[in-house]
Amino acid sequence: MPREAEPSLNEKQFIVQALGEKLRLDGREFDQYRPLELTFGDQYGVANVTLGKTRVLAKVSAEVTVPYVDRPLDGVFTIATELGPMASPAFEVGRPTETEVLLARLLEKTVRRSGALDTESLCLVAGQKCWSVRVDVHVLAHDGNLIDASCFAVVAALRHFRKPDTSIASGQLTVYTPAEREPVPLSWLHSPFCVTWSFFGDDGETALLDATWAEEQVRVSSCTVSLNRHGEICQIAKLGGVPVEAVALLQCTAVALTKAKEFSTFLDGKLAEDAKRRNKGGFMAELSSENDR
Amino acid sequence: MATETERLYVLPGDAIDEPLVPRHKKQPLRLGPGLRHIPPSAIVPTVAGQLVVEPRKNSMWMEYNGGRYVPAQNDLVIGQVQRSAAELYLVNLAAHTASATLPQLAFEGATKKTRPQLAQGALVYARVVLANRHMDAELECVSAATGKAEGLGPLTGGMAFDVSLGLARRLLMARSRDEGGVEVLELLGAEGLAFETAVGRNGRVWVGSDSPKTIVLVGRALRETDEGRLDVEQQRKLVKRLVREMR
Amino acid sequence: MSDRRRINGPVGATIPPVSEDGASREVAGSRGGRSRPPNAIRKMYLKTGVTPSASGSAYLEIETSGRSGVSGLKLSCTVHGPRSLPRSSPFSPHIILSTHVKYAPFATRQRRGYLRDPSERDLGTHLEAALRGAIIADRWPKSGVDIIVSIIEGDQDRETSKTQGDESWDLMNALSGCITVASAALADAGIDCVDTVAGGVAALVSDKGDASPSIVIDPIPSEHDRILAACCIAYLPTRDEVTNLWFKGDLPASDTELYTKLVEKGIQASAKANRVLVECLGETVG
Amino acid sequence: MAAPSLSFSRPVFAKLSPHPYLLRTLAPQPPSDAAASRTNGRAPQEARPVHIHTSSLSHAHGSALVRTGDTTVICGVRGEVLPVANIPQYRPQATQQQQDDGDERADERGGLGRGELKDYDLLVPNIELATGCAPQFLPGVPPTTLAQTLSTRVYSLLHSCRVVDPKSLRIWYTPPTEVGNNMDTEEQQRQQEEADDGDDGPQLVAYWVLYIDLLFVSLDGNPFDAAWAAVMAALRDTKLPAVRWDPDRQAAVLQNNSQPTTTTATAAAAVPGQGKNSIKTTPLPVAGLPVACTAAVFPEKKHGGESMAASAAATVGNRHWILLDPDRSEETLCGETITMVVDCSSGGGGGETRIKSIEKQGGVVLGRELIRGFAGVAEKRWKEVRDAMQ
Amino acid sequence: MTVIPEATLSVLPRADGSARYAHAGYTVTASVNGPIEAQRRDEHAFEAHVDVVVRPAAGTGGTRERHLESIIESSLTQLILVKNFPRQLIQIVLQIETTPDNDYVNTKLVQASLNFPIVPSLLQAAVLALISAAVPMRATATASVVAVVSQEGTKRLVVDPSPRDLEQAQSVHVLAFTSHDELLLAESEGDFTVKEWDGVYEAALKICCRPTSTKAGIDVMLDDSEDAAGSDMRQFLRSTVEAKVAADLYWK
Repeated sequence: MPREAEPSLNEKQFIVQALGEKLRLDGREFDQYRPLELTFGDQYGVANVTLGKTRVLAKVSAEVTVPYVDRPLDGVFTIATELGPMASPAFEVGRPTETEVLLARLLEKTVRRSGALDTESLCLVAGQKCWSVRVDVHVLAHDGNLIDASCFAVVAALRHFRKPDTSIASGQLTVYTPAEREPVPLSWLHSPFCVTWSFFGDDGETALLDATWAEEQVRVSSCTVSLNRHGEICQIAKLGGVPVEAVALLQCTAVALTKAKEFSTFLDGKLAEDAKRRNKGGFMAELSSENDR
Repeated sequence: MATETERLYVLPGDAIDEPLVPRHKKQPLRLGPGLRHIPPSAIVPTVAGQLVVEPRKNSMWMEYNGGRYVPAQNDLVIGQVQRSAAELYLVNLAAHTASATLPQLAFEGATKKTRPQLAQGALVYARVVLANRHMDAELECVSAATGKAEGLGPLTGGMAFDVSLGLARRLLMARSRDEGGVEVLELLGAEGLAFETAVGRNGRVWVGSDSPKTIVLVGRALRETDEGRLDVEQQRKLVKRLVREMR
Repeated sequence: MSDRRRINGPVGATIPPVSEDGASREVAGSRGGRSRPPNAIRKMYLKTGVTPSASGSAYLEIETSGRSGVSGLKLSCTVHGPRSLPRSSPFSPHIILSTHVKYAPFATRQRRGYLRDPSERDLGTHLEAALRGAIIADRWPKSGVDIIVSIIEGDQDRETSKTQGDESWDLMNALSGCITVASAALADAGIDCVDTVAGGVAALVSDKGDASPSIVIDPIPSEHDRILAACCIAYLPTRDEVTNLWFKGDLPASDTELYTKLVEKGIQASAKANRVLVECLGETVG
Repeated sequence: MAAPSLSFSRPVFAKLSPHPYLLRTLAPQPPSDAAASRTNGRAPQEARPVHIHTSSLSHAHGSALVRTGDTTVICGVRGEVLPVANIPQYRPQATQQQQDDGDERADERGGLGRGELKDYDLLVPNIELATGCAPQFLPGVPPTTLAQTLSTRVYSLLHSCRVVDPKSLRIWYTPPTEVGNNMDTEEQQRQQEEADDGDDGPQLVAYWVLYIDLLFVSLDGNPFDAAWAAVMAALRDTKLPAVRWDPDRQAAVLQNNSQPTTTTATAAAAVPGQGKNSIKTTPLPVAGLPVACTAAVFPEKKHGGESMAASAAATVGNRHWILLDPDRSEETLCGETITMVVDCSSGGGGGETRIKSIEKQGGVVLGRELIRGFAGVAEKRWKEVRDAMQ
Repeated sequence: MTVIPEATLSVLPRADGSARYAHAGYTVTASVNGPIEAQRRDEHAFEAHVDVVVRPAAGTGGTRERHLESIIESSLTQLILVKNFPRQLIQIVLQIETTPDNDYVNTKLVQASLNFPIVPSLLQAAVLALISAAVPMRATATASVVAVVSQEGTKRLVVDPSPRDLEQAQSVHVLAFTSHDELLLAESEGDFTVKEWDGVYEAALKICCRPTSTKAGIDVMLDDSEDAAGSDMRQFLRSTVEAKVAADLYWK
């Protein structure tokens, strides 16, 4: 089994020591993100996100399928994360690492369980036919903070996506091709974002946002807060690691809110930009109405 | 420094016409990295880069950047101790590659008793004594000739930064400013920063100093020079800026 | 979740065409009785060396009884080994048998999936037991051998509708076939056995017409109205040992001898099969 | 490479160092006047004879056993019914078009166009190697890359050759003219609706799905040619039972000779020896007879020759042999392979040989000329297989 | 939808080499890591093991990805000087980002049928990534896809066919050539004759092996006119790589 390369003793010691003196290797402030970039493809529902040297691609696809027997009125909505050898030779195809499982679970909680997408709107014929919406998250380059980057990519891709239009006449479902009818956006309820803190020092007194891979390797604990611009928290995950002051966590969530707002505005801007590029009529309206929520 | 006109960019498998290949009376033709000889007389590049011909030394090689470090004899490298086996340390020169071997007695004045004890993850500055595709590379931290360390040995404290193989090579050039077009370290020194460095051909630069601030600053300077592809003039500006920020 | 290593059919379920409501009755009506005397087994065709690259292999075909629409068993078996066990596995003083029995998708009335189902696992374990008794296991310490039986065609009547042809009885015949063919393959592989083991089936059947249930060997379920009980036996003639016995069904408490009789008949069947087996080996091997 | 020493018996030598051995037999040294032949005694361009037996399986609607040398494969074709109601993305309009302009478009339309076959997955080929057919294929593990690759190739070829016409897989239902005696009202409505746009002609209610399962009994090289031959033979042997759609049971019901047929089944014939109350069956129309022909390139130099030199005049040390229908040991010695699928049956148009597929990879020896020439070899092979199919 | 191919090298900072290649509606990102330590199971005593992974944009691949992998792998093994790195592993991951969508059909997620037209993009991306990783190679390669489409009886060749073209196509052909004009890969399906294949070969040869200067370096820039014959892949490859090399060696 290939293992992820451990950083040298010198690196481990120095990173911590430097943080003690309020220094990050790349000269960032502790609560400062690396430059975040988002680009959409020619197709609907493809989002390319870079956060410093971390790079994530999210692609949304939809097809008609049969609903689960226990949920006849719901569509199917899945988020598939994949951390392959492209991200690092330490990741093998089809052998999920802890990192990957963790990432998948957090995205699941943040986006799916928080009801960001109205799955009932995906139902076509109760108990017989429904949409299956699938997001594939591909990590192209891994330089830390996959969670925040991936979550942002997923939300961006879903909000950008358009699914084929449908109609039902006399119990007969028709799925129109893009040539026949302009595809329609998903019914989107709210946009949650992940903000991940990394803690350093013997009792986690130092807290960083957007840790790099090097920093993540020496952190003593981490905490991911998922919330939308309205400050509605979807989940908070602090999985083990050294205990952290409750007060500190509160401050973290406070900062997280401002970050979530920044993300949200940034995304709205990008979507509007893209809409202009395509100058599709009526799209702007939809977008703004989405934002009002 | 070469001028635009005489630059020869070649791709793997390109044919290099005869006249370009130096034909020296006495010395044998010496082929550097990125080239291979196919009998009878063809010289073929195996990588994409700039073909450099040195008629005086009757040698030619490819100038290129990037890729993964492959050990070559006499390279100075910064290795990371994986574990110690009987009589030797297993040292990693690049992630996910087979580790090189470093005999525990290959240190200055090392004996059964005085040999240095290196923990897992410790860094050593070493020279590649044996490199060959069929065997794991072998290292030494002492010159076999003089028996002296000559700057080689364990690297304690400080910080190791990753740089591109190209920059590492340039930093190691005898006249790195004129040949390699990199002066950033000298400039930082000139600014009165106190630090020491060890440059590994395998794309790692170790920086030691009493002040973490200085180390971080040197690291950023190197990184920005490398990624920003800065020329000497820009390096000067960069150093000025960074130093200003620090103060 | 569909198997992404295979080509999957449509998402929606596909159904085999159903037969006319009346069909099963018609079938019942038209079913002729048993075409052989009660203690005669069907003709078998046995051939070894069908898979040259394997250490040993054999192919067994049991003649379809005279009537059309009734298919006979078609089995192919490959043996790989003895080969040294992987380093990881613990030391074993004797050879380790791993038996796999798999129905081909087209082997039975219902299309079979590619993943092994419980009945196939059952067959595998029974086969393993039957062979373990025959092989001189301590001749190969620290080694293992793979025995793979592919059921190309199960012993089933095509026309009988699901309601009556009960699969469990077919399993009996399948197992006895597996044992015989595997035994041949082992011999072909030159793996020493104390004796050739063969499988035989005896069943207690009740047909309308005859008053009391009777015992027959090598039964074809579709030839009988009801099968009350059946047993499959793996038997070593020269040693007069039974290495595996699989009994199913229920016997009327009235006759306590019945069970013994059934087993004896099973042994007879096995012995008959064994003759064919030895004959075949006599020609090819040895 | 050890020089061939005579102290070895031939087979031993062949095992110890197969490459030099094969080289020796292919290029006999001057003294020996033996003709160039392969370790297996065949001439370089000589394929193993094919033996084909069909309809040996009684639970499949069509079946074939193909044996070439020590490669033996069994193919079973079984039809199951897929009601359109079970197809999530089903679209009547689409298929109607197919039906209308499909017919005249069919001819000029290439085999690569989409259609019911692909969209609704009506053909489901799978190849099973994990039968111990060769030492490296044991059960208990997921399908190997080879198995997956073979399945994909068969699948693609089935579609690109348009061997099966989707029309022959459609199951129709003509609603009785006197409306709904035993139909629930909802059912009635639906039919009324469709009656409006479809002048209550026959409606497409279901499809046959063909499960094409291949099982290798023995594998000694060149699995694809054998597998494909088996698929073709089995399909040509396939007879689908005539069925009547029963709207109440929402199922297709087998028809005995007694009942009248309402399917589009043409030339339905009672096949003797198939079930006592002989179920009526229709032979599946199969277009053309594509035959696969595979060869591997055996290089003189081990582990692939030097391409620079190869581009220069072929000198000694760069000779190569094209081995038709390679066996397992030869496959391990060859890198480059070519598979050409040709159809010389008149259906191909003007008697001219139609090429259905070329797959050449893993080397640079087979260039334009050699591939052109290989078409001839493939034609020869086609005749051999065609004869075996009769 | 890009008519002219576009490529960027070394797009992934943490891989040894990488490239992003976009052409005719296909976008592929390739990463190369190696030579690295091979795992015991695929360690080869005499040469490097070349491992190719193809990841679809949507869905978890299936049998056809395995087939694509084997095609690409067998081709790259011919280019890479595998004997330079015995017992090593050279790992190539090809991430499909976008494929041209056909507005006239709703595409299915899982599809078993081969899709030839993507092979050139995969191969090209892989070759560029290998160059960016400075993995020693015997030669480079260029590839193209040509379809034979017949309209009202007359057959014509379509280079880089669109999904629509493919529907009408009678046959589709993928050909790849090494930089020594050797035929490296030839995959065709549909219905065609030897003569037609010959024509296709000619067309592909024009695209992949248009004679540029044999002199290393000083290249005679041919007119980059986008004629029906399609773009000049070899020239494209050379200029792309040279631009990258020049940037890398800015200091020289």
